[in-house]
Amino acid sequence: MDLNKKFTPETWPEHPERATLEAKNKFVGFWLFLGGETILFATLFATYMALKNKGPSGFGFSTQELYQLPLVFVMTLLLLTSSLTSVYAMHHMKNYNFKKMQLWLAITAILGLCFLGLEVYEFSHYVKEGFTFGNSAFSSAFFTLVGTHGFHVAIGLVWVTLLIFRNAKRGLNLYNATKYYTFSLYWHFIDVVWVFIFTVVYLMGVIG
Amino acid sequence: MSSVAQKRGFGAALWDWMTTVDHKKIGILYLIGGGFFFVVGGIEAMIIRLQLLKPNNDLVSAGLFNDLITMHGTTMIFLAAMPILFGFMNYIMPLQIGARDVAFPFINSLGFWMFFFGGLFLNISWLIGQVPDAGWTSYASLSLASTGHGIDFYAIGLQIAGGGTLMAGINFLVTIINMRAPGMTYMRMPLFTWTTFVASAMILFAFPPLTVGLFFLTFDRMFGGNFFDHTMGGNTIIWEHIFWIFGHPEVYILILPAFGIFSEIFSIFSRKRLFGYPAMVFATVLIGFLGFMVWAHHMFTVGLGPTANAIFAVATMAIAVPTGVKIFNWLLTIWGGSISMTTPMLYALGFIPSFVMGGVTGVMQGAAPLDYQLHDSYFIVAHFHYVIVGGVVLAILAGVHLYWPKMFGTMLSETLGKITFVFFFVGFHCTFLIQHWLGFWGMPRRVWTYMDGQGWNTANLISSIGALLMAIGVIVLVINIIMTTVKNVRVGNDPWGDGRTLEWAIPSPPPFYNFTQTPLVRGLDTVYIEKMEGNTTMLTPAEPVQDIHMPNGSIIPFFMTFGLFIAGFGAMFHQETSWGLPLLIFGLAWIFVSMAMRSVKDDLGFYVTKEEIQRDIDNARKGGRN
Amino acid sequence: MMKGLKKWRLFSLLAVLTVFLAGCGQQELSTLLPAGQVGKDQFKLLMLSSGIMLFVILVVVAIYVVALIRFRRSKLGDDFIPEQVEGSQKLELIWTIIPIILILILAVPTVYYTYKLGDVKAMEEVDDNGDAKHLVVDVTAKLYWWEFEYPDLGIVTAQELVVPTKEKVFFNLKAADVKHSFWIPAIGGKLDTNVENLNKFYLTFDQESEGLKDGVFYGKCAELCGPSHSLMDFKVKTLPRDEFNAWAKNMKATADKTAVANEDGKEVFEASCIGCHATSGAGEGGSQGPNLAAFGDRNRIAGFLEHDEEKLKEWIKNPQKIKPGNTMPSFEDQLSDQELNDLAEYLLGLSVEQ
Amino acid sequence: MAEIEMYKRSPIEQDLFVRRSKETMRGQVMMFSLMIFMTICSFTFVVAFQQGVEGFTKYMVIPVLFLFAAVQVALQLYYFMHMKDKGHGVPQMFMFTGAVFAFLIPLTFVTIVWW
Ligand code: HEA
Ligand code: HEA
Ligand code: HEC
Ligand code: CUA
Ligand SMILES: [Cu+2]
Repeated sequence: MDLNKKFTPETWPEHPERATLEAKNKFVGFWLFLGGETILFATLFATYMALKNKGPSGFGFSTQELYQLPLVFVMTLLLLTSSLTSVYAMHHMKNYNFKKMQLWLAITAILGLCFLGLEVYEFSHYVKEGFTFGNSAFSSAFFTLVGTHGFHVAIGLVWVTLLIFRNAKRGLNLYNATKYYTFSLYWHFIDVVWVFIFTVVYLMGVIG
Repeated sequence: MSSVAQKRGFGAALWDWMTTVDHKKIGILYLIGGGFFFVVGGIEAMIIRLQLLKPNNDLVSAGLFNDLITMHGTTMIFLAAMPILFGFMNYIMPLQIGARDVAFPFINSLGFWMFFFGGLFLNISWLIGQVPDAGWTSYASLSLASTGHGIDFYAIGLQIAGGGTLMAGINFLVTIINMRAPGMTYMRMPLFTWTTFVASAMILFAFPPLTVGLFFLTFDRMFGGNFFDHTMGGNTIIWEHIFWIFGHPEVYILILPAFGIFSEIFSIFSRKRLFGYPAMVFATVLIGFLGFMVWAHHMFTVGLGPTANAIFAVATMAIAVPTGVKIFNWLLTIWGGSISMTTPMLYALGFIPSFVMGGVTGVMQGAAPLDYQLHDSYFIVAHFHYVIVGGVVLAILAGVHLYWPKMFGTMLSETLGKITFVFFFVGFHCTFLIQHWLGFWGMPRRVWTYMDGQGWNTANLISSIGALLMAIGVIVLVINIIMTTVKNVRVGNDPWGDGRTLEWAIPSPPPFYNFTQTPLVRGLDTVYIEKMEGNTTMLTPAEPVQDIHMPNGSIIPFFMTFGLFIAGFGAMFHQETSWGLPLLIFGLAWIFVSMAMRSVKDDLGFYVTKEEIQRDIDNARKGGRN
Repeated sequence: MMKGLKKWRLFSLLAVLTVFLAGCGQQELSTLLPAGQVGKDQFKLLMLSSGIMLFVILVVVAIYVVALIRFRRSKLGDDFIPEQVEGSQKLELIWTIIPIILILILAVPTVYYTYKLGDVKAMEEVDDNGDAKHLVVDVTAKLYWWEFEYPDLGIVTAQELVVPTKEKVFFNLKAADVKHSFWIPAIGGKLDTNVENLNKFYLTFDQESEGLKDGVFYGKCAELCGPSHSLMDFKVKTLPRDEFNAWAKNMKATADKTAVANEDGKEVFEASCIGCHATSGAGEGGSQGPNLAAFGDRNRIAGFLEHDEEKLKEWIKNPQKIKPGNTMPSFEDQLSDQELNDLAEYLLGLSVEQ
Repeated sequence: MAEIEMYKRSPIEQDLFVRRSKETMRGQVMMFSLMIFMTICSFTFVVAFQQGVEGFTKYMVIPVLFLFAAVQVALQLYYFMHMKDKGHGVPQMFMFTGAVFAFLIPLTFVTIVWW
């Protein structure tokens, strides 16, 4: 496939993310990957639910005392908004507007970074309070579940940064359109997982 | 291709295999790797049987025996049976759907190397002398209590190999979804392709839980986690659930491709279309789905309570119905056919009674209250070897004989093939039939030795003799392979004469781009249709001769996996050594750099020109290739 | 043809039957000779399911053999091209429905027995005096031995379970270190001993163990638990209720028993062993080593060794060699031969039966 | 691989294309507002529960939380990730299967890991 083929907004295909066979493969493959990720997180959630508040005798932490809703709320808004900004990016991708797409992606990345920063803050706060990874089954399950999500966010950030810089000079083509598109799928998926995290972990945790 | 490789010398050939992304070569690599581990696992099995030959035997120590059963189970399932099946899937499935390669050739190669290095990692434990010893199920209380690095090898090795499996699964799925030749609708796909599809879908959903479970185990053993430590609030039953949520689908991941191979064989060597094709497809999908609903039948005695046991018992028994549909459809395929007793067909015919016997004992175990007696007794060992050896291994042996000419262009000796079959088949029943009774008579599984006077002596002796016969069978097969390779008598496109699907319409071995022109598929068993219409090329092209786009080879998969391998050792030794942590970080950085290299360097592949292809076609016409 | 087939069938049935009868195994540990209600229920299920399965196998093999006889290419000729049949809805319906019926026939008793055998409500029942109505035994599985505590009777034994016949005996099962599984094949199916929870079930013992080969039923550990998993046997002695009561009373009395077989041995024992082993059968479980109050009455040492002085001394000298991975230290270097002899005599004299 | 064919949209087609894509975008923003709204509701309900506001019992709040979460996820998948669009049959099938198993696993864990 020719990388140098130049498009105009008029010739840019309606579904650039799956215009070639390679692109279709990536597109379907990535969806399947997300299907597998669903089960991965389901297992983590299941374990968390089974081990919630379980610790050694005399264990002093409970979900109710630990979690702080305001922080979680801010994090939620950040991530949800970043989901919308990546929708904007894809909107511009489909309209062959490379500059705007890059811009919106950059905003997405910044929002994601803020989210990650808050998460790091949250974790370090817990650790300071003595709620460490190794202090109980509950803490292990909590840090693993939420940490795996955070890890996914971090991967997404690296990915989008690489995409933005790698393609800055090259512009949109049918080769990298799929990459941008799968990134946005990934990013939405992270958001989906977060919806369950704030519901199952934090809100349900506060209810008890 | 092969003549070119020879001229370039050994180093270049090695490089070629290490960097290949050709699905056929990767298929062969899988077969070699899996075959190697099959022999390793088989030797472990032989030692197990020798130890149990007579009461109070002390050929191996108690600890070593546990190492042996654990490694035997793990090796056979993860490193032998699955990779060998992957070999067939890789080689045959794209040919069956008329594709030029799999969807992600690069990832295909990555998947293979991850399997290989994962297996290597696991088996290095023998060199260090700290071997996994908690059974292939590694139940958490024991696997946390186990000292040394044995279980660490298990957790990390399987993690690496499992990652490779997951990639292979996604790859096969996308290939089948997107790369079928024109006219190859879902309901025209050969059954081996269908079973590959369903097995891959099961991999997609079954392996993530294993990944998570192994991470938990790794965390608990090496990084201070508490998932399974009940003194810290953990729960060992979680491991059991996670393991079997993976583990039960896993056994169907093994058996479905085996079913696929047999479906091809029955149809080819009866000269008959598969009876009830749509029902076969439906049954395959149903087995795949139900396979996820029954995992707790491995946990009937854990104490889940009568309600859970009853539900899972009934769900388990339900699987007998779609499986039965398959069995009877096979029987009706040979019924009214023209059965030719070739070696692959012998295996297929041997498979039917063997697998039914294994399957029905599975249903007996599914009756929960009865399983209270049978669980963890030799009856279980008998059951699963009946389905695995009588199903999966027979399919593998059948597949080797069936596809050998397609892969290497030369036919395995039929006489030696039949000798192998007789030894293996007789040995197999001799080994495992009697074990049902050992279970009834109260012999628990995973016992290192047994006291005299419990009435188990003769039965164990018979069982061990059977294992010996199986070994002889395998050795004859090895001899067969060597002799065939040395003789190297070339064969044509359709060496069995009765091929029905696309892979039999192209040269043996196929050119690296598979099809000179993408074929047009005109129905189920398209090659058979063409043959009946007197088409000597056996194919109707769907496109004119044109340039073919092929992917470039790459060494990066090998490198990436090597990074994982290094990181694995780092993780394992990070607690007691000063170099562990740096090694872990170095390994991870290595992987990251390889990945970045891959993503920065665009891989656009290359073209095989029209002229080259036309030349190949002309050569073939002149009979140069055949 | 038909007649021949019938004869063949009869013959094979007989053959299977003889294999079954000759192959029932040994009374003290075979699931095919059940000696309790639970085991019998499970045996019934075994017979029912075996019958169904045998039927399935026979049907499959029958079709298969006929097909093989009739449709070989050597018979039909090399050029024969069979009709390409697509399928048959009627046939396919038949072989979907018949298996479903067979499965249902098996599923109903399965569910019934699952609930029946899982019913432990009676465990907590008390009579008018507030005493437990049924015998309850707390079983603790340890590396690699079994502790049996009778909380209502205030006694403890190890390695040998003693129970009354012809009544329900309830069990509380747990593991002290890693997971094990409690299995008495001749009496009834197993239940795991988990590390984090208590499992409950019941068994009934219909037959007195007196007349058996070793005078006991065999019990096994059925979950891999480390190197000596295969040596983690225990024995079950079943007594009529009145004899059981007498036994329990004697056990209780070991607390203040004075008769000692060898005084020197007792001294050695109190110097080296008492930290882990109790010699009184009264009290609670939870000690580090098996309770030895009834040691003289056992028929095995550590669950599987011959019960004689020689083996006992070997055991005390180096238990690790005999049962790798168990938690008893070796006394080879600590004890002189004389001390060992005394010790052995003393231990073999510990009995509640005389 | 055959080259993909370049197709040039006429000005009218292009106009329509742009208009449609704007409309889609507007729809997305609507869905986003809905999601934010539900998120705020969820948090508010929980705070209300914490404060002991009458009517906000466990049995009312928890189902609502899950309902909102499910709706949000559906919106993400169907709108943001375009699963409602054509050509998403395969993703739908696999995500559905995944969702079924993802529902089952936690369910069994909370029911049968706890005795
Ligand atoms: C290829 C692998 C494979 C396959 C295909 C199967 C197939 C089946 N298995 Fe097996 N199983 C294993 C591999 C496999 N198993 C392994 C490895 C273990 C042990 C793991 C360990 O503990 O280490 C195990 C353990 C295992 C257990 C747990 C036992 C225990 O530990 O207590 C159970 C319990 O229900 C079970 C049941 C079944 C059933 C019902 C089927 C069914 O799918 C079988 C269906 C087939 C038929 C029934 C025959 C054909 C049908 C007909 C001819 C129709 C008519 C039939 C009837 C009406 C009955 N298996
Ligand atoms: C794919 C899976 C698979 C396969 C194929 C096999 C194959 C065999 N297994 Fe299996 N086995 C398992 C999976 C498998 N097994 C599992 C999962 C367990 C449970 C482990 C656990 O409890 O954790 C188990 C456990 C197990 C046990 C029970 C151990 C115990 O509980 O104590 C036994 C005992 O008889 C046994 C025997 C055999 C034998 C004799 C074969 C034979 O079929 C092997 C045949 C192959 C050979 C004999 C190879 C011959 C090759 C040579 C001799 C070398 C020649 C080489 C050259 C000339 C170059 N196995
Ligand atoms: C650290 C604790 C410990 C000490 C000290 C100890 N034992 Fe033991 N002993 C055990 C354990 C644990 C077992 C059970 C081993 C097994 O069966 O796996 C055992 C088993 C035995 C048995 C077999 C019991 C049976 O039920 O069959 C005898 C006899 C015995 N010990 C005697 C002794 C004597 C005599 C001494 C002192 C010289 C001694 N033990 C010191 C822990 C100890
Ligand atoms: Cu205890 Cu096995
Ligand atoms: Cu299973």
